[in-house]
Amino acid sequence: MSKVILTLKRHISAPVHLDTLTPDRVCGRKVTELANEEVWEGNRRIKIKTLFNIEGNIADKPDDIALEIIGDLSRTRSIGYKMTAGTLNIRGTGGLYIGESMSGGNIIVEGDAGSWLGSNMRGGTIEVSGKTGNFVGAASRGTTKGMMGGIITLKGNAGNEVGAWMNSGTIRILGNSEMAPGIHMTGGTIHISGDCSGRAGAQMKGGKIIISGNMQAPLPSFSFEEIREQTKNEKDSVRGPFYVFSGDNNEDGNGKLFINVERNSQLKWYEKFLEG
Amino acid sequence: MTEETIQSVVCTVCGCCCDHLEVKTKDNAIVNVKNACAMSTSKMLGYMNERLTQPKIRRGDKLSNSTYNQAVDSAARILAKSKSPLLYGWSLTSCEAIEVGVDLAEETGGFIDNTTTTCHGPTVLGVQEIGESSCTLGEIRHRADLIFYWGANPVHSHPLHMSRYSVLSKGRFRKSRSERTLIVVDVRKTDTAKLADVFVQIEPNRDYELLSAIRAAVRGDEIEQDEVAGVPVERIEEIAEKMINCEFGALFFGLGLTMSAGKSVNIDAALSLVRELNSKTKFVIMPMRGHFNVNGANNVMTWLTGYPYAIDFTQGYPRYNPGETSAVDLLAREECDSALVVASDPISNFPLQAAQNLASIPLMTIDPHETPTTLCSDIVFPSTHVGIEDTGTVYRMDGVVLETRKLVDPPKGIKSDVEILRAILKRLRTIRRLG
Amino acid sequence: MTGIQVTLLTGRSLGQGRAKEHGKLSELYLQSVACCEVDAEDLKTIGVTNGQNIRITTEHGSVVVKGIVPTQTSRRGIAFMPYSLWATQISGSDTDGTGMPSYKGIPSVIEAATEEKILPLEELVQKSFSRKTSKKGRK
Amino acid sequence: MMEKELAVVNGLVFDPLNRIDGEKLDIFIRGGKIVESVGKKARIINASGKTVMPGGVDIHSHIAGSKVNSGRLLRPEDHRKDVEPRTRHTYSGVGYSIPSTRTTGYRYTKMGYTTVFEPATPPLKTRHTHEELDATPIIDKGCFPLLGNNWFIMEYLSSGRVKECAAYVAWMLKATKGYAIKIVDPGGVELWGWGKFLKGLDDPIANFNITPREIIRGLCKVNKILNLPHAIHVHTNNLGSPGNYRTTIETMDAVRDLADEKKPVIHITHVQFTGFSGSSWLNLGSGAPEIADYVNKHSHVSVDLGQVIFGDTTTMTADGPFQYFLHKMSGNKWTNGDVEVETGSGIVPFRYRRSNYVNAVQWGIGLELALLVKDPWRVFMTTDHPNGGPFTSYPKVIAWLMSKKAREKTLSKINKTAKKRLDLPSIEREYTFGEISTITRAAPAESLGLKNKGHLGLGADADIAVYDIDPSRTDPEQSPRVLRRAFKEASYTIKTGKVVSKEGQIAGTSYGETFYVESIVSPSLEADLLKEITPKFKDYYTIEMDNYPIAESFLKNPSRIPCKSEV
Repeated sequence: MSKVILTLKRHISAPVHLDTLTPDRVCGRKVTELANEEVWEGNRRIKIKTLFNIEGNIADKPDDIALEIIGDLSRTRSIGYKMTAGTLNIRGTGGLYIGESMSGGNIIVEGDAGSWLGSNMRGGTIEVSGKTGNFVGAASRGTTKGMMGGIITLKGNAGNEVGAWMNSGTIRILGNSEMAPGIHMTGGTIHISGDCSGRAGAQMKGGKIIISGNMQAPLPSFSFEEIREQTKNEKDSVRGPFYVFSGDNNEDGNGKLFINVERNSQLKWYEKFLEG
Repeated sequence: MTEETIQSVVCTVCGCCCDHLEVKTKDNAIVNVKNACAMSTSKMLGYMNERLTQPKIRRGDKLSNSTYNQAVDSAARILAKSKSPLLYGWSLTSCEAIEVGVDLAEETGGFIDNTTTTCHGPTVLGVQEIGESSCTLGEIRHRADLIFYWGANPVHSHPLHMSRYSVLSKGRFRKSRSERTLIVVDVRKTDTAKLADVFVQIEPNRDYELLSAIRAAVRGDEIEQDEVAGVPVERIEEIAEKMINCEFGALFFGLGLTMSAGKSVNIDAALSLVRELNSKTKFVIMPMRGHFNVNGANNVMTWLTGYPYAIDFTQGYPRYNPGETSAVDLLAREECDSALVVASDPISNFPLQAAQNLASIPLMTIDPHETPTTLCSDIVFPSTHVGIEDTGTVYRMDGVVLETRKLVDPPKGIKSDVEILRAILKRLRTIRRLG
Repeated sequence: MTGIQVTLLTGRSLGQGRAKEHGKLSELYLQSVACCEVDAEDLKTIGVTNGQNIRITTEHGSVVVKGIVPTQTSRRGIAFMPYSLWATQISGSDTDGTGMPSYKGIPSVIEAATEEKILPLEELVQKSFSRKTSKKGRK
Repeated sequence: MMEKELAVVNGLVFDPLNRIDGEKLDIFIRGGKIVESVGKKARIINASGKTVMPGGVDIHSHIAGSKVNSGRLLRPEDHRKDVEPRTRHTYSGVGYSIPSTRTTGYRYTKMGYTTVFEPATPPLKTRHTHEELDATPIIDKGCFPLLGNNWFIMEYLSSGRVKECAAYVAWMLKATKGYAIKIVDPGGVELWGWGKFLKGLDDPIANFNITPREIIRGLCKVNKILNLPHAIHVHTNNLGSPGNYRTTIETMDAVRDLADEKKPVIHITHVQFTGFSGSSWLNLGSGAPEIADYVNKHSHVSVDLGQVIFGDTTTMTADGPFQYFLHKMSGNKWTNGDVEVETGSGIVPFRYRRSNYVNAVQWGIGLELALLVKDPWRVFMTTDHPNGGPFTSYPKVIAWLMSKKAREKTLSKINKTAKKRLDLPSIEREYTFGEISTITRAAPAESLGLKNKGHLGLGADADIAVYDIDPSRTDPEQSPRVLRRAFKEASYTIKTGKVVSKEGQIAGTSYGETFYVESIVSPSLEADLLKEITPKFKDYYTIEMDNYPIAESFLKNPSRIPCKSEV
């Protein structure tokens, strides 16, 4: 196992694209080679060493590499792009598109992360300790397949449209979610431990959304089915009880929406549909 | 003393681009305007107010007079130095100017965005997911028997829209108001709502819920809730009936939909509803574009780069992702190191934090008038008025293209946006060549 | 006198549309846009009569404008401001990843400000963008 | 700055219009034209062992206008996978199936194409089309106004006023700076204005008391009256529905009696899409043999292929109802754009799959047509870009036409049932270099009546493509890959006497001409016309009549082609 630590040594004032910083792309190289590699800062090509102090050594196999990037990276883009193996640890504030299109390996963000985290993700795991922006595990503009595999765990709150066009895989949000998680989703599972601002599963065709916290109301295009004591998120079971809705009927959807019973007394009236 | 009356003048205020104005000029000044709305008249008669008369460059705390050559040179030098410049505005100028603007953005390796970003940007994002069943305004005038204004208040924002193109117009198959039904959906009973056959007052930020409820009703699905967004389900079902049973329906929507919670998601729902309706009848949808050439800005940028706004040239080819590459986000994240504003007033229009960042970087502005943005600029270029002092191509909200007319000469020595932008581009290329 | 919670909408008004064409430094513009339409009942609750000044505060900022009873019927709890520099003083820059800030449906508090004055455009620019006068890292 | 003199020497020249079929010849250029000889100082391009052809002429490719741009706007995902960074000599841009305007010009140039026609422009929005054509570098171009659902025209023809109709069309072509009469789903698009569908050639069009057949015949007569250089350019009714090959044959036959000796009077475009036999998607078959048979027996018709290319593309036509149908069938996103008084349009992204029965049959229909139509002067190579596939796939089509082996390779990968139902496997014919030069240059140029295009005779425009392939040494049958590589990227592309690209490197951004026709009708007739349409115009359109016509000065490099009408 080899560890490479990149520590940001100056303020970033323009978008910096770090899509080449993944274990698979740096493996087998000397640290000096990596240091002299060029990336975009705004419209300029700059050497990585002008941004970061680099220490450690680089193994030959991606799986053996642990990349650690430290600093305020909020103006960076695409760290972990198309990553296939190894681990990548971001300490500080992560930027946009962390782990976009990744298919393997692990990314850990110790801090906040920007929007489009894990967009088009195919496999691997991403974990964020702080809060995350919008479009987690979403699809790129115009496409209809977002996250297609892997596991994303957000320990803090998440923004809007988590899992937009999600096709498979798992997203866990331990905090709250803003509007429209699982919009257009066709498969996979989203579990929100906290509250959701609304519109969960908007235009969803398939897949499963579990809300253990509060959500004012499901969309009018969802129909109430039953109350269930518990459900599953992948293997591990999630305790309810839950109001179970199916939808989005507007898309002939057979997605499932689970909303915690105890935390949502305002939905009690749905129980009238249970009689008879 | 020379008097002239000019017919079929194209108005350059809102997205209606009315082209039936009659303008009387006398000694190179506009003295009278016919057929125009209040906004248009105000512009036609007030276009000389608060004009910038000379290029200015900031020295210390003050903007002091300069020349076009000096201003062009300083601007080109700032752009040449910039790692991440933002070129913003474009919806109040001609397509000819916008084309030069895109080349300038590519040459500088910067970002170029137009005012779509803060008006119908979400509409574009919705269209890119769903598509759009639309048409030119004449189709609606001739055929529509059911017309919606949703989150739009044309009486105030597009004063002649109803009489020229929609509910109050006379078409081949719809002769009078009585042959059309007008439904207005808004959070307030606006002056437009007062003219409606049906007014639906909706709770703020609940448009998506109402749209999906109507779609469910159109599909004949049962809605379990008794009311949605403050509207009783019976009412929703009535509306759905009207939509299904019309011969030709048209849904116009405004910023009430694009700016409310959900933004692009609301548009997504509206586009999906209208698409759904086409399996039952004929239905079209159209955004009420605000500025007279914002649609032109979208079109020019699209044919040159593939994308209608929020374009990133920093890596030498067009990238696009509103939310990342759009003006307000770039400024809010403090990612730009200079800005060129053309025919727009972002200091007034952008939220405080974004505007403050804009004011804190080298700011260059091309505009006919003094505005808060010119007050905050380091370099100011006075320019001519397209459609008054200069010709130029503009795109109506439905994509119909018009060539505006030159009515009077510009103030002496004042250059057009095209001339100024070409000069900056030329100077920039020279600076680059000399390295 | 304490304030009340309202939902703030900003948007186009004919007056604003006309005045912006007339000139943004003009008195007409100030009169047409440095104002906020509030339901008559709500105005009464905060102890303001039609035409007196009110302060609007959101999580993004605070501004003083004239409180007026709308010509276009409103309803309680909803306030409307024409697009303008005064309105953007209290709107936020978060676009939810769409590029579009939230100009409508902003939770705000309105309160009486009958003693405070409305900043005219140039003063407001000075106040909000004074950093301009000392652009660091340049010249 | 045009190079003074140029000589392309020792190339093997294929110039069908001048009956030159692979002879080793030198070609001399001065002032952008082909000349007898040049001086000593002329720049020499050694083309020995290479193939020399006139610059390619594309008679039907959707490259500019409101519909194309709506397609670009609709598909960020299409651009993202295919970007063109800027270079010292070129602007940046994007592909893939709907390239930005500059990329379009550059990519055609690299392939050795120098003239391209946008075949469907809504007259009311043609200002937009010209703006995009003017932003498309290097190539010459032109556009065909959509006139098959126009209210004025339907009214003139339903009351039998062909002469007045001709005057109106002449005015239209002048007002829009258009080149030919385009007819799309005649009458059907007007019905689509009400969300309704039209079936047969003799269905009456609601509110207009006319049938598609009458519209086609009427405009065919108008075309002859005005002596327009190209025939009526027709996208038939029922496009994309099983059994529509009959509609295609009926449409061709509807104007048989209007035939004239000189040249075809009707052009059926992207005939693949209207060459379906069978009664449903399940028993869909190829109507190519029947259509080819009719074309072989009747000289009044020409066709172009609309060849399908397997892969992702963006379909876009003025045929609103068809595009809606395609959206329902595919579930893909859909944009519709009806245009008052005149026409409509629709856009749907689409992926043609080898494994898909219908798509595989479509692929076969295009090639069968090309191979079964005997006279290469009346069948032109197109993919109806981007409807069948992007124009950048032309080299593939050339390889399929020239090499049975290439066809068999693809046949072995397509849907098995489709393969069984197609005649294609049993067709032996292989196109020669001369025939390829015919269907990609000479014939389309002749069909468009472009006297100085599509050949290398004295006085012709010096638009030349030099391809790195030696017909005397390569057996096309055996080497499809060599063919594809050669035609993908010309060694040299010369436009009006200037080398504009060399081995895929674009020399710079210049702009070609835009052709439009002006058929002059008698002043009195035109005066009467204006008197009649002026008041109607106000009722019909939402813009003023003064603002409708496009001034010649609006175009970057207009090139007027006058013709004398008979009225």
